[in-house]
Amino acid sequence: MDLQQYLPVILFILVGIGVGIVPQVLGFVLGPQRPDVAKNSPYECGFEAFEDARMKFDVRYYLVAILFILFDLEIAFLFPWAVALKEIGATGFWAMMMFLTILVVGFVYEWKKGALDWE
Amino acid sequence: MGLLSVAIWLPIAVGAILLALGRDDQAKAVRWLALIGAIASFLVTLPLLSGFDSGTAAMQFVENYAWIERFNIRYHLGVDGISVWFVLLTAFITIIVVIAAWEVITDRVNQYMGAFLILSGVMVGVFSALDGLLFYVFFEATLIPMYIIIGVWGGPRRVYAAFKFFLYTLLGSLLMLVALLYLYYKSGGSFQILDWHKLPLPADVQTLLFFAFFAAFAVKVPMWPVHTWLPDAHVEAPTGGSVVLAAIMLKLGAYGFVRFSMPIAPDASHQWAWLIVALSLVAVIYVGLVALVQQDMKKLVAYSSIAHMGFVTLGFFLFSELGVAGGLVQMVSHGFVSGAMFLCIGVLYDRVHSREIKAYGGVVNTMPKFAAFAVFFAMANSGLPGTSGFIGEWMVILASVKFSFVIGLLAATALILGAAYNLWMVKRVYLGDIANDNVRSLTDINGREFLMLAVLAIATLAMGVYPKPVTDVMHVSVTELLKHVATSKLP
Amino acid sequence: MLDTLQQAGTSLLGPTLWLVVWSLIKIVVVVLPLMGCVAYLTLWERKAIGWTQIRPGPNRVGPFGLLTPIADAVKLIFKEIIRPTAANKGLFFLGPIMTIMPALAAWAVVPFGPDVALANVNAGLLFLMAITSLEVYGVIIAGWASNSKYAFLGALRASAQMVSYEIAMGFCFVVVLMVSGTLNMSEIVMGQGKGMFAEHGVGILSWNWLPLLPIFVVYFISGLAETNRHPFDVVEGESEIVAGHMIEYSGMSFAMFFLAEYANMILVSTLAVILFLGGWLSPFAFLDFIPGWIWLAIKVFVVVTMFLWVRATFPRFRYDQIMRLGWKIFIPVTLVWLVVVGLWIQSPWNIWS
Amino acid sequence: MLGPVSLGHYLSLGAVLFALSVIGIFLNRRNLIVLLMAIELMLLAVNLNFVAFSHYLPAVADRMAGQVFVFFILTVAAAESAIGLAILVVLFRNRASINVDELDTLKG
Amino acid sequence: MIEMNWLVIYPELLLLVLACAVALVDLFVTDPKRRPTFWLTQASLAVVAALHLSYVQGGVTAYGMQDMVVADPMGHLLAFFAAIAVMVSIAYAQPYIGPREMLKGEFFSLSMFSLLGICVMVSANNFLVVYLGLELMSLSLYALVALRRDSAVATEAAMKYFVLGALASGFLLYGLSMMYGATGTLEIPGVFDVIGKGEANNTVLVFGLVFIVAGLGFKLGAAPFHMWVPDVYHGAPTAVTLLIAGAPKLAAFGMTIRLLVEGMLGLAVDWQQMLLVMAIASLAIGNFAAIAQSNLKRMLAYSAIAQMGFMLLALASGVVSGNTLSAGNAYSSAMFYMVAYTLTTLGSIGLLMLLSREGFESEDINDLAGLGRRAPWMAGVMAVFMFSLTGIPPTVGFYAKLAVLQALITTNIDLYLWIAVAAVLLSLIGAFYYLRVIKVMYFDEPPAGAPAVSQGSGVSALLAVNGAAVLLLGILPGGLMAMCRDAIVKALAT
Repeated sequence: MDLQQYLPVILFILVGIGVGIVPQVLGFVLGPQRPDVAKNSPYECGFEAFEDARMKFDVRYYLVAILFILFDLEIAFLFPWAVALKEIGATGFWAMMMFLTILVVGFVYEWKKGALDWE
Repeated sequence: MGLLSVAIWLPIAVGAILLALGRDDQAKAVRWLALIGAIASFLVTLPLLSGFDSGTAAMQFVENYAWIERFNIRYHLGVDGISVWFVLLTAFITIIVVIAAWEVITDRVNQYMGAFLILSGVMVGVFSALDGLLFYVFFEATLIPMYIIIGVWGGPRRVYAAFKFFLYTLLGSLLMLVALLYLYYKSGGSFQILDWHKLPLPADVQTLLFFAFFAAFAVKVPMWPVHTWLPDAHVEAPTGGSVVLAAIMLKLGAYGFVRFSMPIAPDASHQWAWLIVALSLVAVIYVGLVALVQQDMKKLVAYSSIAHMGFVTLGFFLFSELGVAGGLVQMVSHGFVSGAMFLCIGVLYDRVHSREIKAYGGVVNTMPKFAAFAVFFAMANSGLPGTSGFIGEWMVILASVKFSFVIGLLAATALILGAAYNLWMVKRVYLGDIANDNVRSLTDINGREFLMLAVLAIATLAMGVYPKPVTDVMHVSVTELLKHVATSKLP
Repeated sequence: MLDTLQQAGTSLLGPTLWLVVWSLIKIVVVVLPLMGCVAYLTLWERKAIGWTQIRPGPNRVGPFGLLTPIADAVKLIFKEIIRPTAANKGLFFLGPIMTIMPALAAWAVVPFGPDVALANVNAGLLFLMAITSLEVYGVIIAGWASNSKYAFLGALRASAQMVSYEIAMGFCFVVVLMVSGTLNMSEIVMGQGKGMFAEHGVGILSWNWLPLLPIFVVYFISGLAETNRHPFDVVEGESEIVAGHMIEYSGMSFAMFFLAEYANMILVSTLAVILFLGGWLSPFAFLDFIPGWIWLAIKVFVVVTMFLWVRATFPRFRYDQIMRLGWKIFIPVTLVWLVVVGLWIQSPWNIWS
Repeated sequence: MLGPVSLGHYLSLGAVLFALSVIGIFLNRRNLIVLLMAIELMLLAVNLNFVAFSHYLPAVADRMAGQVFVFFILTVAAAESAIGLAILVVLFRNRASINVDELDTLKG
Repeated sequence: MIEMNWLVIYPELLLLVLACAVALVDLFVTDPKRRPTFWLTQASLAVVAALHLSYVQGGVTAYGMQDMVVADPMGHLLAFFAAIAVMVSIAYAQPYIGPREMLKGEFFSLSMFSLLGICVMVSANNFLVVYLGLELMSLSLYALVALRRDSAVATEAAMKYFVLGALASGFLLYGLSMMYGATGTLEIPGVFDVIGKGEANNTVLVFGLVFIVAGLGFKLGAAPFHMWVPDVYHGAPTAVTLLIAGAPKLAAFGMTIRLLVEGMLGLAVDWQQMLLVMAIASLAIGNFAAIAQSNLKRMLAYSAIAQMGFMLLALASGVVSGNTLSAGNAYSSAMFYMVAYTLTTLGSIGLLMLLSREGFESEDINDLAGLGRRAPWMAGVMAVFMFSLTGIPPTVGFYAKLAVLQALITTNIDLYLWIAVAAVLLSLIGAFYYLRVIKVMYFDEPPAGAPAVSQGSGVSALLAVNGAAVLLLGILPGGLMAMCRDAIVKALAT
């Protein structure tokens, strides 16, 4: 396995992080630093923030997160299958169709249960 | 279906029907059905005796079918000269119990009657099982109805007594189960008791087996010092429960010694006979003394039962025909007598609701018929010649004198002690002046009570005057047993 | 010339170190123009929208306003970076980094021509998916670290939207993979150069966009949503939650988010070009003389301009409409097309053998 | 520097991760989310083992099986965390707390 | 072409399709009582059970799905019993879940999916399949426990179950990875071969084995891995407790056989010791802790721990000094024990549900007070279950204990003999708390104003049948024993 090809990838990630850090540091160095209480308080349309911002939020966001995990994994399964589709032939295709059928059953179930409705 | 099967399953079936269908508002029908069932079950057992061939030690009325093939467990029934008596006794006592409960039990009659009928069938099963596991199944199954009987219809401390009864006896029998399974393994996959009798076993194994069986049977008999459940159970149990407990259930233990311990581990039996004899003597003397100081009539009879059962085990482990036969006769006799004693107490209790000796005095004045019976049974209990109690005790004492004078002497003290506590009780309860208003308002026994006491009295007398049929039937089997026990089984 | 440079470098630094240095050089060669593109994309956006709305757009700094991006950058550098008292300082700093890093690092596997890529890895598309998924972290971290309700809600909305459309996008990738049979980006492009039409000189009809038209459409729209562009920009909807998860940021920190958004836009466009529009291939055989990278640039420019066009044209979606579109329309459509393509490949009329 | 990376290194890393996650589950008394993360970590440790084994096993062995297993573990891990999160949410709605120490209604 | 042999997994496929169908059909059911769902579920389960039974009678061992799956009588028999157990559980649960906001389609479909997991698990021929089946079952059960979303206790129980269950899976997986590393294969027969040849590194094997046994211990609920059992039994809605206490035990048994016996019989010396320790610990902890409980569900949980301990004794006595002659005997005894236990436990928990009413959970032992008077039938049935759990003849529980003790004694090793004695004594302690239930039912007076127990419904009829089965199998256990024996022998033969 030729892992050398991945060296630029790693480097690029590091460079990306660098690109994230350097301008911010530059901003700190070059920009003015005149903090005051009003400026440093959280933005709240001009009101004083009267409670912690880490509040309860709609459970639907959790639902989306959970559904995402599952569907994303289905995709992770589909990836190698799709790549190898031409080699594994009809058997492979139909096996995945069974898999997808079950996925669709789940999908229909969610749909009917209203998990996909936002309001 | 053989005779024995009918004797087992008929009462169980009737009992099950009573449990399933009976309701409290049909108490009358329930009672009659129970009585019919009990009598029918008893009638079924009569041909066992009439058709019995007392010339052979082999098992008779044998039924032998495969039951659980996986473990080669068989539905194997049969009786010999020893067990046939207990089958009859069981069926007989059940009738008495049903009659005794006739008016007394008003609460959940169907369950009460059902439990007793089922218990009766199961106990017949214990006496006639020839398959070790079948024996165990019946042996354990007796616990369930008795537990319920004590717990539901018992006295104030019934829960304690029921638990104690159950756990004590379960402990012993579980150890026996281990022994049975070991024998099964040793015999190459057979649960047949008769096969086990032929099985050669090394000494240490015999000892272990002997003690495993001892754990089960000694508790059941009960022998000193594992007897403590019995007074509690007796005191708390309803009259019928006490009767069955004393008359039959204790015999299960003694029967176990004859059927299992002695023939399967003869060498160990000889080796440890001194222990049994010693414990039996303790039971006879010490427990006799304890009985002397009891204030509660039921407790007194309970302790006297322990003392009498001590005679039985003593007789068995002298390994003489006289001793063994004496023990067996004592067992049968005790079945009548102790049952009758408890019935007498029940009669009083039903009227006064007290079992304290102090609560009575001069009962003879108000209940002359009853007092006659009561005094008679007390005499029988103390071994008065002419009653069945005398025969058994006499045979055992004779055997022990033959064996060793000291033992004989000690055993004989039981007669004195027995006379003492029985007569003293008679004096305090029945004789003398009327002690209080309770006694004054007593009414004499009615026809039903008279009937059951009379039947028992006749049986006691008959056996006391002419015990020969009993011993005749036993004779061959006992000889065979002793012959077997005398041969060493060391490989 | 490159060869001599290579040799000199190897002898000077040793093979391992030189490889690192050489890669860094290549990365810089990619990153700098990219930054330039991003900068001028902002200008182009303002101009394009201006023209759409029949106004001149920025025209003060430099000729035609051409120096506006430079001026913007200089201004941002000298702005104060506010760090809210309630914020979680470390995460607050990390947020922009996590946003810009994936937007850049994804370019490592993008091919600019046949085998012209920083890393021509065999799992290119997989890497792309993985690295772009990290984008969500930047959003979430920024929103959480700010400790402000607007930022928090904005982050939640943004992440929910992004992950929702990521699924549709993932299915699109899968379909492309089915027909190309490889995860290597270069080979995906090459695969589009074959086929009946390509042999007759009209390669444009052999590209994936035609047989996979629904997928292409879904991909493009998902791309809009993934980059939080109009009409899917509720996360920073001014009227509701102001600037969304970026609300507490200022100066260069804020610029990072902006950079990332535009870099992502270009990335998504480039991907669209590579996956569906034949990458560096020329649409007609007679135009083959034009170099591949120019074709790539043209195509990317066209797609990016479509992003702007969409922004200029459509009103903003409501949030529930966005989620419905993603889950209830795109996923079923892609699933169905996935099956159709699968059957197509199994059938005798398979055009990708 | 450290010599070539061997199977032992991978296994040690796997063991360390596994131990960390077990410790995380048993010693963490504060946050249920950490618990869920520890579980994920545990599965990852196992994955590492499988991948390492499948790489270093001799050719006669079924080397592909390990990697396939990893794939399935990943999927199951996702399903597991989905369920775990869902349970966490309902628990939080009932208790308004995800403190491990406060899960003490069931005792006796 | 790859040999798939679909016929082998035909029942599982059918179950899958039907489970999906139930999940989908329920979406369109408008009946608030969910009768169509209920009956469809029951019919499906009946079909699946019948199918499994027919395979059992076929008595053939077949491999399929590239040898990933084995269809032998043992697997089918366990699956059959599991299907019946789930059927019975659902039937008991039907009136209970209605007033408790649990009468949703999920209850049915999740039950079916957990059954599917069980079926997959017991017919696995590959570590991977074992794991997948296990997770399918466990995940469904986690969700079921949390099905009552407004109950703080239930959700807490769900969380505990989830965390400890996942931990158990992690342990199991870690062990499996070590096995894979040592043997180079995931196929159970392959592992068996490699261990048999002695080519594998023994240290790695035993190291992995420790983790596998620990994981199995968790799933079986044996001490010292039993912590979850009382909390989950107690906290879960009773209907779900029933589902957890029934079929999954069979599955855990099947998994143990597949992994330890079919895969690692060569390491029997090692794992038998571990099982023995676990068994004795379970017996001791389960029995002693149960005495102190006043909550009936909790008591049954500790009782379950103790019962598992007893079952493990049989599993630990299969290989005697390197000789596998008695293995069939030992393992079939364990299997019989499991089946008997499941049958009994289904009834006892089912009865609790019947006694519960809307807004009232019959959980405390004292809630049963005077049941013998209030509902003689129910009390009688419960008494039968309690006697069976104690191991008193003539109930099936006795033969279960008998079979296990017999397996122990047949080894004829002194240690095992004494362990048999110890086990017997510990189960005597168990008798105490079972008897207490009967005492409360029969000896105690019903509390003033105790409501009448609804009788005459289909559920009480089913309970009576369940009780009758416990009794009837107590009188004639031969058939079931033979079935178990046959199944195990055939499983071992391959």
